[in-house]
Amino acid sequence: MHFAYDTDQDDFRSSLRRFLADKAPLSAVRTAAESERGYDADLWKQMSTQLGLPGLHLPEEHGGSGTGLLEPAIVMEETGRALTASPYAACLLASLAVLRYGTSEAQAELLPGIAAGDTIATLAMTEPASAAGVAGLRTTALSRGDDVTLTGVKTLVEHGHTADVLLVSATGGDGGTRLYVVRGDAAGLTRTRLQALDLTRPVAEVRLDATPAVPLGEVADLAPLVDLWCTLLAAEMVGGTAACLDMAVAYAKDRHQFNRPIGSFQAVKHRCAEMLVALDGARAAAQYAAFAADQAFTSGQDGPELETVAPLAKAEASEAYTFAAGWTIQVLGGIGFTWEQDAHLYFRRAWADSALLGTPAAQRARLADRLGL
Amino acid sequence: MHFAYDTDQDDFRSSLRRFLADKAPLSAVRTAAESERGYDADLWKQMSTQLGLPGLHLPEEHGGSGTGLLEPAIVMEETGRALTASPYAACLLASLAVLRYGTSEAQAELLPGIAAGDTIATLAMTEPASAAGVAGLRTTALSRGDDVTLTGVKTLVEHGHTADVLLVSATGGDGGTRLYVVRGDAAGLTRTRLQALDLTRPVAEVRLDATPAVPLGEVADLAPLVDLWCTLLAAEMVGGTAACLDMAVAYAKDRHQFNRPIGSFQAVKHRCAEMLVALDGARAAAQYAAFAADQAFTSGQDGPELETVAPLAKAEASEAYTFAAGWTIQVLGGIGFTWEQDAHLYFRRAWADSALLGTPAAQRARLADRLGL
Amino acid sequence: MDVDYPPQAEDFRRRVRAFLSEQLPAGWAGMGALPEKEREQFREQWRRTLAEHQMLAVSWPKEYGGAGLSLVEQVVLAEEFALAGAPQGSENDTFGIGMLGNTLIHLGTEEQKQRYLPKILSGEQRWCQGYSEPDAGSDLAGIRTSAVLDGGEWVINGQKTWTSAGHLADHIFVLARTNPDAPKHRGITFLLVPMDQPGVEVRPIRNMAGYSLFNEVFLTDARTGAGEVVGAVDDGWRTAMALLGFERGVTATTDAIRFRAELDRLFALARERGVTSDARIRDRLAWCHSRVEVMRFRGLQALTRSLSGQPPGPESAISKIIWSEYAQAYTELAMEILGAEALAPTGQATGGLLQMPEAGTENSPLSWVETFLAARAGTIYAGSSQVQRNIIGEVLLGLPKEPRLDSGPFRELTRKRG
Amino acid sequence: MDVDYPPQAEDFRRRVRAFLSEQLPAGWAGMGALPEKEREQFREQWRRTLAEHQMLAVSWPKEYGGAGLSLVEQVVLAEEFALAGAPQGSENDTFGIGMLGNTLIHLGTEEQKQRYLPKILSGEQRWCQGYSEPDAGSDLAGIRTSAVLDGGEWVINGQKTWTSAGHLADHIFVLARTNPDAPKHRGITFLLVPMDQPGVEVRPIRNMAGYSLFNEVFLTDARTGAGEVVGAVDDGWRTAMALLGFERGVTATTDAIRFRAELDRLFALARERGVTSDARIRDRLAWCHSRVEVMRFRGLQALTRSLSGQPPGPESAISKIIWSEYAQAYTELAMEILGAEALAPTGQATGGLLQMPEAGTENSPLSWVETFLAARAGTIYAGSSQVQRNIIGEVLLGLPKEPRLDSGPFRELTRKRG
Repeated sequence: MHFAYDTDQDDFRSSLRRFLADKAPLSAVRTAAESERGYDADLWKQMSTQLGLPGLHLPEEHGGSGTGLLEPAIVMEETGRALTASPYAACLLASLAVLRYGTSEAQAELLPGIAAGDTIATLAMTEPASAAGVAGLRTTALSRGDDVTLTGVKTLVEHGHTADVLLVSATGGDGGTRLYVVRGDAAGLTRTRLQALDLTRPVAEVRLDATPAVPLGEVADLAPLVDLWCTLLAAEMVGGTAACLDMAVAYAKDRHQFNRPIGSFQAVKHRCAEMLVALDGARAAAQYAAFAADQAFTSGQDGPELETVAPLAKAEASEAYTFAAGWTIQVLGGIGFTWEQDAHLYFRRAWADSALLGTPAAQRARLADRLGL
Repeated sequence: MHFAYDTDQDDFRSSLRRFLADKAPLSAVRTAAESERGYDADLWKQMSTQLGLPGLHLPEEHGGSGTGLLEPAIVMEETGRALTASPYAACLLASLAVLRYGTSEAQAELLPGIAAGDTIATLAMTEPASAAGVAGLRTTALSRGDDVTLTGVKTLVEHGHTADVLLVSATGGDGGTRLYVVRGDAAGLTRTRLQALDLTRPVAEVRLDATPAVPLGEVADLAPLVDLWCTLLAAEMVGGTAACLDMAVAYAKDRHQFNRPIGSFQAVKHRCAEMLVALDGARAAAQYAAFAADQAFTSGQDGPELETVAPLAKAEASEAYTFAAGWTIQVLGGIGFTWEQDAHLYFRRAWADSALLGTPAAQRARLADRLGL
Repeated sequence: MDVDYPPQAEDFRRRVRAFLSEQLPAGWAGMGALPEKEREQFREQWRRTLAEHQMLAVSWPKEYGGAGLSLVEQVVLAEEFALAGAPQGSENDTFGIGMLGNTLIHLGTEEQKQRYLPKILSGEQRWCQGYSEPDAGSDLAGIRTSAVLDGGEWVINGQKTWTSAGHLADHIFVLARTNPDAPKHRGITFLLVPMDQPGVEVRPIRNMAGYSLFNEVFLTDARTGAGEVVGAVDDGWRTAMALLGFERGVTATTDAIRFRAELDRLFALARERGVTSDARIRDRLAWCHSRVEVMRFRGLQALTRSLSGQPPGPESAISKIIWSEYAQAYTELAMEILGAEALAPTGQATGGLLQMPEAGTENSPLSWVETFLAARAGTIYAGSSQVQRNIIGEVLLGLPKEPRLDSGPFRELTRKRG
Repeated sequence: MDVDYPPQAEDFRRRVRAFLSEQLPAGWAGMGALPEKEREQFREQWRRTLAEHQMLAVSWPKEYGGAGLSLVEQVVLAEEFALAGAPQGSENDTFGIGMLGNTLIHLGTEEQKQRYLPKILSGEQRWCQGYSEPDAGSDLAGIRTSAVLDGGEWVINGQKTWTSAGHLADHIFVLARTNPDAPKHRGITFLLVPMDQPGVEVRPIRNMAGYSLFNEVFLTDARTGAGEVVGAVDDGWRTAMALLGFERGVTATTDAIRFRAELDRLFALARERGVTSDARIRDRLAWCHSRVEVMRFRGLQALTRSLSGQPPGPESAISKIIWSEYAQAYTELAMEILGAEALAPTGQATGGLLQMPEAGTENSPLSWVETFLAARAGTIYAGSSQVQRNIIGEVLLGLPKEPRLDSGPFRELTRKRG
């Protein structure tokens, strides 16, 4: 019984937090996010080579460190807290897809580059007017002999405008859904960065017009990947929620009105307390989801638990984060509503993460299904 | 343009409020409610003969005063505020049914007694496991020549264990739904007062076993009657909400903790403010619903407006009342949770009224239907 | 009860409608339907049209060039303009006509009225408001901007913030501390200050939706005449509060119309996205409808009160809570309906908005996301929800105040910059 | 990470299970399934069985007759008893064993331990708690009950309230003011008082659900020995707070089990009523499941902390908020599911409950309505939600306190009876 991160993991978290505070304060995040690429390539290089983040969970044979998923969950939480503009989450999800669905050839081809931070990989599963990318798939894969081409439109592809490798979901001639590997420089690929709600995470539309592709592996049920994604997003949102609460509390201690710190007024104090209650519950749920995901990942066996815990954690974290981000703006008052203040960056991320893969209501609908209701 | 009660109506309200405060304080309400009958017959006599309440809206030819429905809405609000244990609401609804659906013979037979307060009449529409009594009707009417008998079970019949006249909904041999007049002393009638959530309004189960009955009138759409009922319940709930707020505010001013009145703490003050916001909105909605009902009643023409405003007002008033009643208990703290303190009487009424004819969610579902969503 | 407007108001409504149909361009669909670059030009020209037809300073008495309309007529006008999607003036008119003009009419000297009102009306002077400061938000009386008399002029130093339309203004009314030895509410003076002087610098504030709707105004030895005081010296708090009373005006009665138009858009969005059969969405849409109806009913109550001669009072705090919290709720529902579409919202932008898009704006995901972002400010500006709940609790319910730590001379308050 | 219990805890679990299956009556379905009149008799006999098998004072060291269980073992025991629907003792044991016993073990004199602990364990003494007063609720330190030394005895006068199981008790631990000239927290003494004396009168308080779970205790020249003080004279606040620390105990780790059983009942109710296809109901049921899971996850965190030697701390304020607000939410959902059935609820009653029905209670509308009513008290007793939010804000987040108006000698506070 040890339902907590261990000392090494805590140390890792602390050093990562210091690293991000030092190298990527929010001022730097803004600069990076506003750049054409949408992230700071130098920072990414340090995250990759110095900290080895993208390869943490990858097998040593592919240049990784062979941890489970708890360390990636910590990275998600800390980058979520710092709003780090980096392709970490995109690469993490893509690499999990490669590990899960990829042939050994595909793994050997793709994972070392991802582990080293040299290959920016991303999932392209969402299509216009579909949330999770699993249902209503319209992108088709056409096979001619060994050659496969994809045609369709993907959207909300994280770092899609710069990624070296895109893992694109499509329906093949056999009616089965697979992920396909598409190179960033492939023919017939049009990539456009989109104006996004979340300013600190670039997303793109990717149009494929008879674009050459290679199947990542066999026909795949993508639902477990979505569960992993929800789990990792929950961790990210917990980090963001904590950052909001820190911001609100610091301001409430410092800001005086009526010759008192505003945090001494119950209207503010009790709202901050409610934020902590929400955070605490969301953190427990995200931690358990990470634990369940890690168990499945390290054992190679899907347990039934993640099926319910992943949407649960995503919903809890979404509601905690949107609540905390909204109230942080309220506690900060006028300045909370300005572009220069950072609260809205969190507010945007909170709502974007909540909508991604399905709102809390959509998550609870999935949960109800899975509970047999 | 005068969207307010007029001076006469305000005076009527004031004198009624004084009357009830004087003759029926909550201590008397408890005594009356605990009695076998469930109301104070002497008080009812005064309400009938001295104030003429049950006949207010009835035609003068039947012994009434010929007002519209605004005065009854005032009575509902004030008796709701005082939690008066009386058959007023039952008689009001029954008389509206007689006016709307009854033949002129039935009106002449029933209304003078109701107007005088001599006849306790009540609607018996709800059946076990049905909410509004319109859908899923199982009580049947069997005609043999001119004789009609009813067989079935009704529940939640207000004052059903003592009423002189019950208006029972049933399906006839022609498949149409009618209301039928059943005398309290009819054969085959078994009436049992039920243990109720709401302690201050007695309800009964009424079993009909080949019970003689007389059709009130022709086949009827009972939905407009339900809308009127919702409208009048909304008025009643606004009165109760106001009483809760008064109770909470008075206590918050008087009760000291930490050497301060607890109402000076924002945790209490802001909650009281939210109660007033909820009350104010509910009052406006209930007032408009009463206005729309009055327009339809006095013109004899159903307007489309009441169809949406009635469920809306019921839902708004329910949510205001349950919110205010719950928070009043919280503001009162420990004593708010005791039997001797009156807050729970309101809390029970709030939840009972909210469930009656459909919860706020059910009301909004009706509203959505009627808005063409 | 009777919810029909008085006959003369309906007469007036017909006149307003006739005016609008005559004067608005053919095929008018609202400001939002105009190309963005044409909007300012249209607004200028439209303001002149309004002025020519006595449709501008509708709340002023005729003797000062106003329309001398009753509150009901003002409401009718606001309703018809809202329905037509036509602006009622420029943004500076809110401050010049609605606030300062009415304040001068009630509290100004005859000389001030003669001097300022015609220029406000003609558009020659554009006013903005210098109330809030970085350290004086909810605690407005905590202002630190100082004014001292020097050679027959006030010399003003300090910083104002949240000044709407300040970049378009050439005059500002300023609350300044003129007696720091008095308790905080007692040493404030209400000053009229020209902005075309070196000591006044305006810097835009970009809001979280990316638009600049507010400004900071830096006052560095800014000067104005010794007589440019409305009300008495050191008694500016009274003037300031009177001015805020005019802010309340007719909004409670027109909230419903504006939010109804928004709700129509939301219903259309829900239908387009095919989500009206979802019981949760239906429930929330019906709830939104209910809230907008409550605004309408409360508007009828307010109008009835005003017809019987009662000015709007502290119950406007309830209206503020209702609309500003509703604004967050219905835009959050829009986000729920949009789902993943909100992540990279497309279509027409709003061009910046305080509450809701201009009439005629496309029912686009982007317009909803921007409205959603803008809604966060509603519970903060013009008195935060927390301040409103204090007002409701203390003024309307008579609950006791918090212990005060800010009595005594302002100078001695150990205040701290936030 | 690892959520498996330590092997020795699982060994202990097997022993507890064996004990329960051996000792519980055949076909045991929980207290709620017993006829109401048999329950008290069963509870008495069961308590003796527990005592015989060292399953009673599980948190006490063995040297005092306790079971000397680690917190994990206490949790295992609580889990297994909850799953089996078996009580862990009498209601007075909560106070005698859980609170006072542990307090004496930590702060009592050796003589007090020898004198009281065996009798508490044997059931010879039944304790209750004399903390709250009519004027001292959230402000517990505002107690006015006085104790003065007179002829080698304390003479106590005052009124205590919300005394659970007071009518079953023969001893009470009392907070009394012994020095009114000290500040309010500094002049309080923690006294042990026998109740079988003329100066002690117990009157039941009927709660809003109609059951008497609490009492008032009137102390009129009640007496106890001069040495019956736990901790130092005038330093009883420290003792009182230490005792409340023991109250926290293992509940955070077992909330999930108890609420899971309730949620199973709610799911069954929803299925029976055929409402699980309603998207709103599904959403709320899934939300309830999520909240109970959060309690489970937080329980695992708490257990992990305790295994590493950290005692429960102020984070228990978060647990209190979570379960007490959840208790209102899920019972409100039950009311929604019941609809009109809640108006005249039928079936088995609960017999009175602090939080939830005894295991084995029929899934009846009446049991739900009573649980719903009982849930209102959860946000009030054992520190209201408002008090918990103060603790969370001030202790966990470090936010500044309100201005204090109650410092200085207690005698001089201008207090007013509420």
